Amino acid sequence: MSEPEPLGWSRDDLATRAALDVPDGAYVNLGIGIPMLIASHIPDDREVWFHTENGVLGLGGVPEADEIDLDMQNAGKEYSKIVVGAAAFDSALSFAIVRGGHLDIAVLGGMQVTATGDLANWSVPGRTPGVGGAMDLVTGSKQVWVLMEHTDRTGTPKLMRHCTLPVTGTRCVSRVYTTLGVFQPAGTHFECIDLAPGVDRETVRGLTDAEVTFHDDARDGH
Amino acid sequence: MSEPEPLGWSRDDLATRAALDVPDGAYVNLGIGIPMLIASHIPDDREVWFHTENGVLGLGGVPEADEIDLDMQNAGKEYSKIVVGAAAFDSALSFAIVRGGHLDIAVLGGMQVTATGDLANWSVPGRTPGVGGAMDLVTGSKQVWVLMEHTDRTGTPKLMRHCTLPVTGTRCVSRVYTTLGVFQPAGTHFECIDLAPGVDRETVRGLTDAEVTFHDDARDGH
Amino acid sequence: MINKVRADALEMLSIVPDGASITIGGFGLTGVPIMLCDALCELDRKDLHIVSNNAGIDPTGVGRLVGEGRLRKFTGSFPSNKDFFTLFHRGRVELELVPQGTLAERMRAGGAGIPAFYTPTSAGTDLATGSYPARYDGNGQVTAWLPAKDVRVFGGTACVLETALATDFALVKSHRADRLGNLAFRLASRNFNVPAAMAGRVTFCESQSIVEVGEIEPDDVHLPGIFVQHVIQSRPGSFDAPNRGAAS
Amino acid sequence: MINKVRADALEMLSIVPDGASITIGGFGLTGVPIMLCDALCELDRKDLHIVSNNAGIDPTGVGRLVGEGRLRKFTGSFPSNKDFFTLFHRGRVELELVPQGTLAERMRAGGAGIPAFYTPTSAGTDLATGSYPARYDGNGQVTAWLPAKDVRVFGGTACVLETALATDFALVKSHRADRLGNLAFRLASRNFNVPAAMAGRVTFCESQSIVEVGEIEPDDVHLPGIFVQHVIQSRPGSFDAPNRGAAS
Repeated sequence: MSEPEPLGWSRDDLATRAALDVPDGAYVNLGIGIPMLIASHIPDDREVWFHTENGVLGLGGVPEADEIDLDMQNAGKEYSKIVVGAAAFDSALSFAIVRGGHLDIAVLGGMQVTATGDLANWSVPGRTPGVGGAMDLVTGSKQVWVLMEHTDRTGTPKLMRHCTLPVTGTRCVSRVYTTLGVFQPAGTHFECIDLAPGVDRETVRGLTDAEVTFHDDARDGH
Repeated sequence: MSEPEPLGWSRDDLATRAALDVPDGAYVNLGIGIPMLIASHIPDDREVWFHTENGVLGLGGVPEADEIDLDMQNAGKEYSKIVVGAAAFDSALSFAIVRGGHLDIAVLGGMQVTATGDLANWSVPGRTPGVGGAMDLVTGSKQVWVLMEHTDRTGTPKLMRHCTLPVTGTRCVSRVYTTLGVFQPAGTHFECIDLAPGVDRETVRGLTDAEVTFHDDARDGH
Repeated sequence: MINKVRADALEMLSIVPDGASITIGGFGLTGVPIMLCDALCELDRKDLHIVSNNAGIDPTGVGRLVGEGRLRKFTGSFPSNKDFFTLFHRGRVELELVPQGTLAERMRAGGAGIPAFYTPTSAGTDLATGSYPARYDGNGQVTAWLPAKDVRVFGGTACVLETALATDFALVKSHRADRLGNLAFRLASRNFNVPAAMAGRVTFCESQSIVEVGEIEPDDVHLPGIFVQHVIQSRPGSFDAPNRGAAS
Repeated sequence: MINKVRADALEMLSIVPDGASITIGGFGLTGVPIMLCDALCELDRKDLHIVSNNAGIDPTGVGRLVGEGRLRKFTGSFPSNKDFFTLFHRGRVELELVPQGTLAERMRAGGAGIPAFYTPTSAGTDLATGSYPARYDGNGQVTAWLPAKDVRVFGGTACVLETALATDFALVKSHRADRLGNLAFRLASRNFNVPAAMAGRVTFCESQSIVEVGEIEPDDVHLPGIFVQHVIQSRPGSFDAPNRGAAS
């Protein structure tokens, strides 16, 4: 029995789609996982600055083996390059930036998001504990975007009426990019503003726990 | 009618006497006025580091005209030199040093000190308002020394049972150097541990509002 | 492309309205953004709430704003200039007197998303017990006092609750700046410029020099550009007067 | 003369007793004082309360302390290593899980004489409402929860009260240090080392190099020596392993 062709956007498509919405001049923090893929998909004509919570503004790409600097890792503990004009600082100032509202966008992975903008992404019962900077990022950033699969591995919806997992923050998410489309928490429901190619509205409704409305731009199966 | 010869130590004597008590390796903040004179009287065999609340650790002496650096003033707004090994920092970190208990000694001027260690030195009715860093310094420093005339210009005592002027801090003064001697607030009274040359115990008692006891080292009129 | 460098101080500061709250860096005369203060005067801005350690000593910088009567309120630790004293006692300006360390920490908190903190500084003094004048009427009578501060004991020490100072704007001065707003300072002129720049929702920096991106090494940036929205070259007269400080 | 440079790590750290609270700098594997952590292990210190962002990933640094069962309590944001998970769920170690920004701010507050502060971070979450396990018994049952935090609303936003972390000792790692304890760091290895060094009542620093006084320019000192009591040369193996991070 072969796996069915995955529905909607791939992880890379998802990052490409989200990257389109990052404006020129934005200060952005990218969470570990799919969000980090955004960095390599920013359109060439835009200057975007990436913040890493371990203390650098001006994160660059992945270094070649001979470019590795042992003093330069990203928040995912991977060796990383910096760009010209980068600034280094300590963790207290790094989170002054985060909590103080100076980041334009924080992009995080998610386990559950509600129509009121609550996010759960830090704790699963029985898993190794860890919270990292997620609670600070969702509190302080001007916009919080979540990038995630539309459902979990068992097909259970992740766009929820209520979180069943412990929340990272409440009323904090401004936009959700899933493998099926782009969604804005609208209080009582999610508004879908874009659909992935080949995805129709009925499929989205069936895989979403919360109510969904569709903006005119979210055209069936384009 | 000529002024009578001032009793006890001169301002410079007072600074010299206090400087003797500053241990090797100490981190010290010197207030504006008489306390600042201490810097030039530290014995040669001691390394003492001076902190200035406007953001430098490693304050040096007064520059010659051709040595003036416009970016380097002390807390008294006078141009100042720095020593080799000095560090510059912002005002928030400067007061993290002060309030966080990292300074060994803060030396301040005083208007009134009580036997319980309360200090009044920031506010006189009808004078231009200003508090500066005095309240932070008396709160955070491991030791607070006060250098001052034994009485005010009218001969009114400044070592008091109770402050009549607004306090800068309570139970904060560890030692008082006046023109007449060296005093330690002992709760119910001051203990005099040294007398200025030519000063006797009776004179001190007469010019002090609080009770005074005398340590054996405080010998009459030596 | 991000380019925060501006050419004209008056045009740059024209977005500051009457009545704005403005944090200003500097201590005494080191690191004071004198050109930006002058521009506010030339723009005839009034009713300002100025947050700054000093109210200026001679009529430059914050001192000029005070002397020209452009303040409705001053928050700071050392407003000891004669113009301010006169205006304060005539009921023309409100004073929020704050210990210097508390002032720096409140500015930093404003930029760091910390709405309030406890500190032992000033506990038990007139500045914390509601016993210090904040405003006089025209006849020298006190009409408002500084509020009494919440007190809580930590580890046996009484501490007062202090709230963040986040202002509409900040004016600061740096030694070097680049088009990204990265700032570097020299010696004692760093002082309040870092917490002030953090506190402003929109921060303007006049810089002794504007350098290419990358000239300030990553480890030498004293304040990253994310805290700074506008940068302008300081005019020579505002930083090289040799005996300016001595005269005050 | 002040000379904070020490020759022998074991002798230097022998003043740290069993049961001590110790803040440790570093993030992942950058800036971790691995040599000092090793020395604590070689000194066989136990029952430690370790405050650090990570609990270590592979068995070096904080990870070695964890793996050898030397902790009675861990305070940090990301204790995600298997050894820790096992020990925690078997009731062998207490966990105080703290959001990363709150952790950095609590360390800084500990060194800055700020006993407590309010932050919006974690308000309304399990970490603030007393709903997260702090300790298990040997059978996997929760025997203690993180305390519910005081909540106060500022500007319409619910905030929680967080207390300072001031510890008996701190272990940090710098790129350059001098005999006065002045420290300079490189890039992302600065991270928690600055707030950690502030938080310790006695702070030990291992440095990649020890330089002459004056080699670190005044404006380039990232942490002034007043926060540091002991400095020691880091051993080569503890900072130049090329693929150490990639293996974890």
